[in-house]
Amino acid sequence: MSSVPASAFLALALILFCIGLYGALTKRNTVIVLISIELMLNAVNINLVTFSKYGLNPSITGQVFTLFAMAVGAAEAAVGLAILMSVYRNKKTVHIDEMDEMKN
Amino acid sequence: MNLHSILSILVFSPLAGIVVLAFVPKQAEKICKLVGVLFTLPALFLSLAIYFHYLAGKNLADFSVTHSWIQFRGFNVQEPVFSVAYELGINGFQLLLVVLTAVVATLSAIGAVRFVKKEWKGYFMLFLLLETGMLGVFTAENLILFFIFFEVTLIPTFFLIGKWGYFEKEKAAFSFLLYNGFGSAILLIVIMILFAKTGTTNIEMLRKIVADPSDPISGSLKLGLLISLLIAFGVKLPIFPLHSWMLRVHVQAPPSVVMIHSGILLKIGAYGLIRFGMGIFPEQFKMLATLIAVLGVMNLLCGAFLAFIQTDFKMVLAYSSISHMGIVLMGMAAMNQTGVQGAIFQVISHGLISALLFFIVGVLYERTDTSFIENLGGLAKGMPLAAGFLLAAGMASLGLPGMSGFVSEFMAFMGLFKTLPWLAAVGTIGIIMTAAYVLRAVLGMTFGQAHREFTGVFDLKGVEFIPVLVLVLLIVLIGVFPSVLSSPLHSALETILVGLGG
Amino acid sequence: MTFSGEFFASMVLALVAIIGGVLLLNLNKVVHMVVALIFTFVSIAGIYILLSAEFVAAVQVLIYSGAVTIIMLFGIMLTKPYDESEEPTGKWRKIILAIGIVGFAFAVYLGIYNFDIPQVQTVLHENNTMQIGKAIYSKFIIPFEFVSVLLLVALIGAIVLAKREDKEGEKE
Amino acid sequence: MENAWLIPLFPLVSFVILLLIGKQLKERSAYVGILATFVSLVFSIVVLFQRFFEPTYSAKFNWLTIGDLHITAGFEVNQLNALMLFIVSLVSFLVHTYSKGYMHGDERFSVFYVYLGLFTFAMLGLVISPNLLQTYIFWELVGLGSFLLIGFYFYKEEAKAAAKKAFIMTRIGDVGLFIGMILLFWQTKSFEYSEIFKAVNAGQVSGTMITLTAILIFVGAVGKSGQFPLHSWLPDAMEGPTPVSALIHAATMVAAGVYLVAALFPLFLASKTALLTIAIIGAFTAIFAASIGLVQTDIKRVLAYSTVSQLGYMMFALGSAGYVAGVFHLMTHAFFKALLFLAAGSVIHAVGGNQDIEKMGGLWKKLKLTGPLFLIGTLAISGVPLLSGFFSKDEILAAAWEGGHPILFLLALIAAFFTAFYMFRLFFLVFTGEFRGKDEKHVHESPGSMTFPMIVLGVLAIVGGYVNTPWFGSYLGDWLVQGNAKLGSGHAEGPVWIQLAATLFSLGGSFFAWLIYGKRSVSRDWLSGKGGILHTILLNKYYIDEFYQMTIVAISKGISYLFRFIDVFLVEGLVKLVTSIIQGLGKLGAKLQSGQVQTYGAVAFLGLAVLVVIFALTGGYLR
Repeated sequence: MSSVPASAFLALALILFCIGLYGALTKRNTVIVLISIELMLNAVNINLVTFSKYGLNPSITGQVFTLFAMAVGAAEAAVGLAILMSVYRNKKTVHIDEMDEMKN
Repeated sequence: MNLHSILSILVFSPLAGIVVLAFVPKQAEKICKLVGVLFTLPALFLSLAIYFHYLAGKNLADFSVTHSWIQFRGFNVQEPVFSVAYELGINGFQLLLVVLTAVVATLSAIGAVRFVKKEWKGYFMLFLLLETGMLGVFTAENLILFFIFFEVTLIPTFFLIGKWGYFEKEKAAFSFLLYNGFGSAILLIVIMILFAKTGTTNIEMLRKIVADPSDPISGSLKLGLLISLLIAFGVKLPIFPLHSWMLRVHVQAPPSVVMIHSGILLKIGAYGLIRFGMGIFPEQFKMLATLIAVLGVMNLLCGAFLAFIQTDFKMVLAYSSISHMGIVLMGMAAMNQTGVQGAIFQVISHGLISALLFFIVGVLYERTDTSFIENLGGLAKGMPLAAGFLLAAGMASLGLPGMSGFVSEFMAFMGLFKTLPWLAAVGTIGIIMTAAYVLRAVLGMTFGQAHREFTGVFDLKGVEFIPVLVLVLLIVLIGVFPSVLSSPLHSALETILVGLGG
Repeated sequence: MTFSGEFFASMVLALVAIIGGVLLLNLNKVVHMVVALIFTFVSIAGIYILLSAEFVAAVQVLIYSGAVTIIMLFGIMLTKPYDESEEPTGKWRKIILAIGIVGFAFAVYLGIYNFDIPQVQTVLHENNTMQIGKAIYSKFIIPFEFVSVLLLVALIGAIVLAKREDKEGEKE
Repeated sequence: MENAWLIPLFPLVSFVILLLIGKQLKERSAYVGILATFVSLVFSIVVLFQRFFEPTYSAKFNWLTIGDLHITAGFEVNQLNALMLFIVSLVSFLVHTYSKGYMHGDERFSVFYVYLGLFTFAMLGLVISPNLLQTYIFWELVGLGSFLLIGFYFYKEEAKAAAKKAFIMTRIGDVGLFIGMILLFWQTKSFEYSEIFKAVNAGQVSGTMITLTAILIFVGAVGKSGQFPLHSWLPDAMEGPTPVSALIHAATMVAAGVYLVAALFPLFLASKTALLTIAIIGAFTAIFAASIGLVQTDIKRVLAYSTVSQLGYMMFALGSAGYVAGVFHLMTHAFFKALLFLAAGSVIHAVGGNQDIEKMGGLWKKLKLTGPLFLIGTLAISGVPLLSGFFSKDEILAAAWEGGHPILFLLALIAAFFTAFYMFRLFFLVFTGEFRGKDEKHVHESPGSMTFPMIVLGVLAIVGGYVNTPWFGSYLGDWLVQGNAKLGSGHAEGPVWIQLAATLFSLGGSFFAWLIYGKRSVSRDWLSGKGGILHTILLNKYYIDEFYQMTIVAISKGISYLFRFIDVFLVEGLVKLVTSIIQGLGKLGAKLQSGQVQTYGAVAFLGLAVLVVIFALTGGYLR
């Protein structure tokens, strides 16, 4: 039995998620925004793993899911950066507030 | 042929024309026109056939048709089933409007042969769709079906105005769509509330349910629904502050479309108010009668006074339509048989008269490229026949006895004089103003010295005579023998007025 | 609650992860931020071990601390001639967002606070990798294949996107 | 009499035929029109004679059904109708004949006959109508005929304006009739004259209602008969061809107002106020129009004001309860005024279209036939003894004396003086002295088709009065009131001095005119010099037209512009407001669509956060 309560891990995940969220919504540098999103993904992964151990029906599924999420996250990071590169080539900027091609 | 299928054939026969047109090459101008005109004829013949059947003593109820169509219910199995049936039917009032529609549509198609200068294929396809919509509106026995047909009339009209109109056609088309969309949105809300509260959209059933003392709708809700209907159909009619879209349409749309628009589409407003407003909510209608009468007098006077100072003949006609619709409202507000019959007469008579006037305007515009009164002075010299018919139409419009306008005006006023004499007396100023503006416009265009030389101006000829003569003859026929209209109306009016208790 | 090594370890790891996150937000230089991020990722891997997920922890170190961080560094290097992250976005937005996030956190924390599920003895830590392998190749075989397809698509997509279009320009 | 309904149909047939093939017939159209009206005339004479010996005949059928209300149409031949049928068909036949010569050479010759046919049909229909609604229908149709014929020379701006004015001014009156008719209907539940009288006599209608409806109906008559204040269209209507003036604006249509009052006389009798109103308006119009007629220089306008004045006389007679006097004068007036107009037309024809009497003169020698006929008409209208006008005018004055309005009686006498004066002024200026126009050589007598109707009318203008005289018996009067004692006696008994006074006044007027214009012993400037301002006022017709222009026309224009202001600024403004609000909202929305992905995310998240917090605080998932 573990001496650490599940809530502690969940709280950690929450804090990390909030930090990531704040970063994603306030930072101007697109790279940092992407990093923040990775952070949020990680926070979610912590939750998944926590529930895989402390959940109502503990099972390995949570960990498998974490792996999938990681795969997706990695893919996302790669594609995101590729898009960033492409944008940067065209607009010479990485500032997210200057990327307003969707305007109007 | 089975009597029950006649109405469906009548309503959907123009669609066959669309199918045929689809196979006609775009450039084949003559064929497009021919097909377009030809496929308005089945509806015309069928509607006339029904009319003569009726005169021969057949029961109109034999023509009604019902098929189950849509059914649904909530998640809970115990909830009642909501069903919408495909129901077409016809009574005397609807019959007259169907005949009017068929006649004006055919004549407008003939007019289009002359007035439409491009893309005949598209024009006639939209036009036939529009005709189906109009016929459907007047035969639907079910609010949902009515609404669908109502919307079917909107879309083709939008394109017909927007594509084949004059200089500001896009603007006119958009304001047409916006106002009417607004109106039909309100209409839809009313229909949905009625549907949800009563579980049916059949007009007869609704009338019975609402008339039943234990009906599920509270009095204030009914009043609200009626006011909403008044606004929804008031946009269409149009009632005075809601009219500005209609001016633009009348000025910008091509003449053949205005014939339809002014002749029939506006009448949907009056039809709706009489059939649904007065038919379903008689009690509440009674409460609003004075308001409606005031609105009617407002319409009559504002339209007449505004028509008096217009410089464009089309604008004069547009305001005159507003003015004449005021008479419809006044007749309705009278809430007695005389007034309501007058209102219906006015609906039909104005349909014919405005179709005639706009046809002539179209002819004049085609020849002279202008519809400004000032520019047209002295036309009687170059185009005596057109001028003569214009004068005849103007006389019909100002309510000269012996023509249809008088009978309707007379009855509407007579009805209102019984219930609200003072308001009616104020309204009579409108009669004088009508004479003033009609004469000012018509004489300004035809009499006097020709202000400028028109090159290539020639009088009415060929196919143009058909609409003009048919319309003039119908107008005179109704004026001289009003019973051609009043006898079919008799029983239809009885049912409406039963609810009014008198 | 006993002051066990497990508890201590988890506290330290959590603290490092949070500090890393906070530093991520507050450091000025982007490269420094990435370093802070590595701290966070590694300590999260530690947390995974505490949660009897050794394989996941290993993957975390490999993918996040390794691959993703490197990609990010490349991204920073390729895009950023200047280093400082400049004047950040509006003050008010930050404040409002902070309030919103705190509120959100509070609401979620209420749920966490009330999280009270009896612990069940698990066998996750025994042959963890084998369990995962069995699950993936039996129960989750189809999602797994999808993930491989996804990775392939991402790979190609990233190449296509990032590829310079100069050549096409030269041709024309 | 059963076939009296055919009488209006002949002109209708002529109208339809000429409308369809008039272009091909050209001037032969005249024969169609003349034949049709001649048949009508024959029928009318037959009906008139039958009516002497048979009772009133009427027939009707259902015209329009409104619920339980059955509105009927039909026809009726009573004394008044029969007489009117005769007058109308006679004058109209004569005018049809006359026009053949007068309109010769006009390119719209057949159109003229089309209009004449329409008018004759409507007028004959009007006089056999047994109910108010039908009367109203034909009432408007004669208005249409009049309008068309006034505007016959459509290319002339004056004709256009005159036609418009005629239509609109009579329409103002018609609306009165319209309202009165409907109000009366709801009171009596019928448009039938007989039913209305029954209801009125039975006291089913309240007194105020009777007065109100009677006055409203009288307003209709005022419009049609050119009574003050709706008189000014009638002189302007002289823009039409002269035969039209004779037919419509002298003999028939304008008399329709008088006819209407006569036809509804029992209704008017039931209200003292209404009668008094009629009498006052009639007497005032008589003297008012006569005074204007004193100074006009257009031959047709003088006659037009004379017509207005004479119509005022008739109204005055009816208003004084002199039913017979009014109808009698209506008849004699139809003869001599039509004669005068036709003669005037002949004069105009002779001098080549000129209508200014200052440019005529000395025509007596040239126009051997027209001159004496014009003199007969002048004598008749002036009330010189032994001609028809004398008897009818005398009848009116006697009725007025009986009716007991001494002031109005005096007015009528003065009007008689004026009448004699201006008519002789006209006669002397046109026919005596030297020719003052150009082109004297071209002056010629009119062709036979024009002189024949004048001769017929001339004879009638002399003998027409003998059907109802104080000396030989009042046949007409007795016949008219036969079977209806309420209409009053067949003959108004007045003291002998009235006859003498009337004769004196009219002879005085004639003599005075002779002094000035015939013998020229008094300078022509005597009047205009003395009463310079008065003369100007009269010449400008009391500035009534200008007054209307400045008030009614200006007011309705003003209202129109007010409405336009409302329409453009308020309604459109409101619409603009609504659209701009919606557009503003749209713009706001577009602004929010800044393309800032981050902002989108922030807003979306904040929304979520708010929801979650609310959810948490309300206890959502904790429950």
